Amino acid sequence: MVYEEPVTDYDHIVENCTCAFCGSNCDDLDYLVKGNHVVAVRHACRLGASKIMEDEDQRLKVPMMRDENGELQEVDWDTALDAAAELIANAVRPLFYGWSETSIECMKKGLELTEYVGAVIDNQATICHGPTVQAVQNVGYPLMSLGEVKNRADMVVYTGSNPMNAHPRHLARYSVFPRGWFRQRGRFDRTLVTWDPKFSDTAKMSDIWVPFEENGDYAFCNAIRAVLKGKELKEDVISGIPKQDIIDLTEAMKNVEFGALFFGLGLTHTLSKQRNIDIAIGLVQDLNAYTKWVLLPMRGHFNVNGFNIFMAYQMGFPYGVDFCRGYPRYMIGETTTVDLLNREEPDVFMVIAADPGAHFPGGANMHLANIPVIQIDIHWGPSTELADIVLPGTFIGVETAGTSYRMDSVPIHMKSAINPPETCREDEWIVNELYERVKKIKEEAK
Amino acid sequence: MKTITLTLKKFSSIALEFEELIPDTVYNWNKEDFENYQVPVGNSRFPLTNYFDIEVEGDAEGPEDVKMILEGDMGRVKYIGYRMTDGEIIVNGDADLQAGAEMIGGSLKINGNAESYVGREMRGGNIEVMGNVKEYCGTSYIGEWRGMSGGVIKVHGNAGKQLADCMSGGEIYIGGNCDILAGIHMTKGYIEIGGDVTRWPGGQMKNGTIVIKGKLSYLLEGFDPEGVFVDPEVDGKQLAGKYIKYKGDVGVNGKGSLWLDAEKNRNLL
Amino acid sequence: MEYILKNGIVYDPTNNVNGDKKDVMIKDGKIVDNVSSDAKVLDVTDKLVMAAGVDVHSHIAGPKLCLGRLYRPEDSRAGVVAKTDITRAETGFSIPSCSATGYRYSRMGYGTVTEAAVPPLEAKHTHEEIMAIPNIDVSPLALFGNNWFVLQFVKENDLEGLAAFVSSWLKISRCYGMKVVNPCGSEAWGWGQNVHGIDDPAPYWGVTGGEVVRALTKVNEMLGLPHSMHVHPNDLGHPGNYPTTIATLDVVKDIEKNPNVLRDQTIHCTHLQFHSYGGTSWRDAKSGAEPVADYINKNKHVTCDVGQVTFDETTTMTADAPMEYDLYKLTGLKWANKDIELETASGLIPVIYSPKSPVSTLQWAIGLELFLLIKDPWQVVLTTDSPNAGPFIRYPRIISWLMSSDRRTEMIENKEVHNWASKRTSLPTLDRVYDWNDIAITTRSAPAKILGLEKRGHLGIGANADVAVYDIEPENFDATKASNAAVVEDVLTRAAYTIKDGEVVVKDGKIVKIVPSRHMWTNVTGFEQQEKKVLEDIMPMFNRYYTVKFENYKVFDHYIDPAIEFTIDASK
Amino acid sequence: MTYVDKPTVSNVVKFDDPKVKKVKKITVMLNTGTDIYQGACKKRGSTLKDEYRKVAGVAYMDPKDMARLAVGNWESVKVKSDWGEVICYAAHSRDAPHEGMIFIPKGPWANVVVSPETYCCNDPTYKGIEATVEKSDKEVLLMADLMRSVYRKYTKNEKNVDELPSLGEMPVFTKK
Repeated sequence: MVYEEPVTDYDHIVENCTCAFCGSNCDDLDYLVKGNHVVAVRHACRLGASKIMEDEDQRLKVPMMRDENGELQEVDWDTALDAAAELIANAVRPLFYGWSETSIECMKKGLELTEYVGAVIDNQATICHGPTVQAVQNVGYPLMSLGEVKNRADMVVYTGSNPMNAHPRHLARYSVFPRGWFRQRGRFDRTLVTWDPKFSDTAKMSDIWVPFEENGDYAFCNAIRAVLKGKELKEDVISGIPKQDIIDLTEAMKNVEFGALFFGLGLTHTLSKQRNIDIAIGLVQDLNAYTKWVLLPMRGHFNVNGFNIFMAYQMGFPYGVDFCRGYPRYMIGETTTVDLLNREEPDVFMVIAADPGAHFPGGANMHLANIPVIQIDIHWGPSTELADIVLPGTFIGVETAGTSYRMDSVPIHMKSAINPPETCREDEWIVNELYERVKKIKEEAK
Repeated sequence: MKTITLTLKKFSSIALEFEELIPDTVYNWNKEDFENYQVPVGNSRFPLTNYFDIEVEGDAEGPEDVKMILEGDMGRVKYIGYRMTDGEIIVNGDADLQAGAEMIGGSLKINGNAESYVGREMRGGNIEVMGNVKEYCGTSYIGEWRGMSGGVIKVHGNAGKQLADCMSGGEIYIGGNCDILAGIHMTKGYIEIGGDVTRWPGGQMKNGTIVIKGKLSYLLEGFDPEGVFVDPEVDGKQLAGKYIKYKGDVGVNGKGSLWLDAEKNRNLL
Repeated sequence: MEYILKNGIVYDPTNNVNGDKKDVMIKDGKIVDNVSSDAKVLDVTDKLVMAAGVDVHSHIAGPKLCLGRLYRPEDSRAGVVAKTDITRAETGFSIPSCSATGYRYSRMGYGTVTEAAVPPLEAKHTHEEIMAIPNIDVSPLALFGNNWFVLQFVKENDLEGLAAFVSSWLKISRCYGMKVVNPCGSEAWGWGQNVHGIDDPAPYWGVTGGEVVRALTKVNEMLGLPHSMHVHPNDLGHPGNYPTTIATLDVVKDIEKNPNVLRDQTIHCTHLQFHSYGGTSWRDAKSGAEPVADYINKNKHVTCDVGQVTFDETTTMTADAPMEYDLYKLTGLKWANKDIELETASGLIPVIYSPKSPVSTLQWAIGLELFLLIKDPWQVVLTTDSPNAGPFIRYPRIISWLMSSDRRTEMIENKEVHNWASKRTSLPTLDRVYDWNDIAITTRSAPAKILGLEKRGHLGIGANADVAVYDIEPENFDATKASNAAVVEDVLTRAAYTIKDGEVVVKDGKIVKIVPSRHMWTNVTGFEQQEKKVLEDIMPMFNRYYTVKFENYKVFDHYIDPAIEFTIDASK
Repeated sequence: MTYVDKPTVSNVVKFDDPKVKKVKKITVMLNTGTDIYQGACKKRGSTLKDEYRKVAGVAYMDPKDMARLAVGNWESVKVKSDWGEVICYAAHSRDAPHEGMIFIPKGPWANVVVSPETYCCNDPTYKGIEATVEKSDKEVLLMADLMRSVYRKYTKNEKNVDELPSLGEMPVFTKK
């Protein structure tokens, strides 16, 4: 990598912008703007900066539709919207997936459309922290806002999560390094622990690394809970961890003033999925009998939690909600996206602010090759290669303002700093336009 | 006695929802009623006759006099026997999600495999599956801590993951093998597994009974041995042979009992 | 649009109308004394007519409601209703979805509801939910009792600074008034601890709950906020807590009320039922309603709402987070918790109030005792602290209990409830019944006055045209009969008409129109200099210890559309 | 604007270690997930480019496993599971040692070999998948070519998709 000179050639700075990358939603970014382009970003991590300073080559700028040869052709907005509305209006099992990288304001329109046509609406939680939500529903959810950790925590545990790669500023801004009211020496006042089979970049900088074996999460937490209840462990090594280490760790966790457990997809994606979280929550609940402990899932997209919150207050269920019978239905494995695709049920798939082409297993994506796919996004990505209609949206938090919810559910209004490309349309406008056009088709059919 | 036979003639990859076609609602339907009936499919309803040949024979005073026979691959027919209180349903083929969910009484027999959620939140009646069941058989609804509370589920084949989550009553018999976390969060009831079990039966169980007649690969730390018993009587059932009894899950102060066949699990003796 | 409601039996206690047969006239969203011949006539002959209901304390919008919905899909499932051409789908029983909340209040004839706990950091969330709730206006109260800045001001005894802080934080969070929950206790919960009584200081800060309540009440009167201090005292739900309750009310007794406000009280004690327990543990717990009611009967600076237990499976949620953990240890049901940096904590847990349970029955009976022992109905308001003691849809059932001592006796004698109702409380000896006028006071007029809402809770000329008509003829109906209790409940659950700002939103118990809910907030003026100075003073602390930028902390205008601004001149 | 040609990886594979027994194929446990290179490239929107295949079409391996297969950094390997097979680059893992385990960052390449089975938990099986790795002489496909080759959505009738000309590193569409 080469050294790059600081950018000095800019017109003005827009301060306190919110990063549209991960669930940390850092709201202290300064954008350096020149001629309606963000030419540099201050305070952002590598991930945030790279997203905000997007690749213009692959920006979706015009509506497109596949022709009879399967090649994408530029069309005007009316043509594309009408075609998409026609597909949606005539679908029997439409599925609207995505939403985690757009604003709550857009989701509102999306939900109205979903309810109107009787579709399934789902977001990225379905392939990331869905199991977390299920565990929360089973056993509870002792969480906090991130400032609680910053101001009070003297022990921070990361498990199944590698924030140095996925949430690079998390440790610096919220959990480990910052000086808090009761932790004035910052990093020196805290013990950082990583439980992870891998010697991840986060494990490398931790005070304690607990390398439990792959798929050993459930039994490991079960053993700690048993020790908390005063039980003598039978085995010498549990999930790859020596008995004494488990006893010492349990003792250490009991004796902190304020502990925080952050967990990621390492827990949700291994063998016992939601049950890993289930038992980790139980563990944190148990620890509260001795001292203060809280936990939080490390949410990925900047508004993935926002969608779950939005759906919960609008319709009582967090994700994977099926309106096909006129009322909302939430049934894990039945009304959720990957299961529906595996079963080859959907007959129209709309993806907005998400990239299943990049993130769904091939076995699930295979069905997208059989049905019409409508894509609303800002960049040409793997999903574009499967899309029949492409509708270019705008960039929330850079070009369009909107509301998002941080991983700890703190709502943040993301402002806009520059104007969107003239040929693009805001996500909210696109979805509303689809809604109006679908309504017109349906009303006329009556 | 009324016999209703629905024979599949067209398979729909979008699932049909059958919760309206249970003995409680159809006992007084004649053939014409079925032919006029529109079955929910996705966000629409289509004539049942698009998918089925229908035969109706005999009369019924109530659901108890009804026998429904579903012929063919019901792999995309959900909610068979949902909330039924009486009568009989026989599936000659595979069944889709939620077969016998929230069932109150009567009997459901599946002469094939069944998808997930067989007998979810079942309160009474009998379910028999001749083949395998997938995940969450006899489970609770997500978030609900009161699961299956009554009735009997008998599976001749294997069961998938997380059998009988939050079970709070009733009996489940699995003839074959069972995957991880059978009886998780269980508070009451009886589970008997004839074959082998992979990992962690009874995780966070508070009470209830799990009997494993095959080999268990991985037992949780939360279970304390209480001795070996010969031909024990467990929940009023006489078991034959030597069994190791465990109590757990201590992590949740559980008082559940886990019985393992001693011969098959000699390593634990 | 003009309306004339013809020949109804009108109860309007504020204007001393007590069951008179008269017409109510509406024009441009207001009650008027004259309408043109174009007015649409709604024949409500002999039917019960009141102002639309006003709820002084409920939990309907915001982060902890949402957490409840998120983690209780089994509750959401319990109230599923399909969409119609007018209404959207509904879900939820104890924690209904936003649209269900609006429809259900509206169907009961309510028009104004107070959301009782808003953490300023997440106020945008509360306002987003209010935007999603139709048909009722919402007055949100911001949480101040465990705020670090407040603790700091109280510690330094800087009332001027505290007043400026409150005034600017109401603007920032766009809230209507102040709420205090378990003062200093929720801060102690930051370390997994609690405080006990009003003289037990918060760890580190060294400030007590009593000092916080006193300081904030003084500030409330200094600024002349429309509503008074709204307090959830320490020790909620603990047997033997009633002395703490009385001490909390007494600690502000000498504070003089601001002369410019409509209300009479300086302190409103919420869900008093949870704070009126005698005994020392759940083994020997008994009612403490008598001493508490006695104090209120002697002291006009106090009002209260009850938090009546309704015997349902519900969800408790409160900023009193340590109490929720105690409850978790008792029941073992799934426990959620949400601590908010520098501001507050909160906890949630599902609860089953069963008439077979001694504790639930004791709580039920204490609530009714308070209703019946507090003599002046203007001092006691009907709430369930929804959803904590029960969902708000049970208000009509509570009214049926209040109106019929026969029904209450029947419940006790038929053993519908546990015998603790008779053994541990004085309920069986209380034969007082509420009449329709009392009901109108406790569900409309009193809460409106307590909140300082001049144009609500009554049908005087110039009042908002928020009206409820119920399909019952008060003159031909004996609500005291036990067998009529079910009728009262049924009729009050589905209003014949609910009129909101002059528009019919409910007819025959069905939603016929959707109108957006308005966000009610208080804008204190005349304090700008002090506010500016305070903001400058606290900004270093804000920037260092919050995790959001101040610029992104406040609630922007577009989150409160449409709004009703209550402008207060603090210099007066 | 682009930031990296390819991720920086160390280069300490000891091919001549006498203790390492050479084999043609090894069985491994495959994990997927995010890493910072993949995340930055994906969200910048540079998925058509060479950079994306270098950050997402790569199997991070233990150096001993690489030595056993005699495969060096940025050489091709074939990863095969019950669900499919895909050609990836091999690269030395920063988190090594973890013999018998490989990591492919989430993306279209990993998708080919992970399991769509959710076990009724809505979340597919992205981690802990049994796979084999062997050296390959095929080139790792660019994203668009990979999508075309795997899903064949618009090339259903083509006999040999892999012989079609590459779709390249820039969007392909007809302008109005």
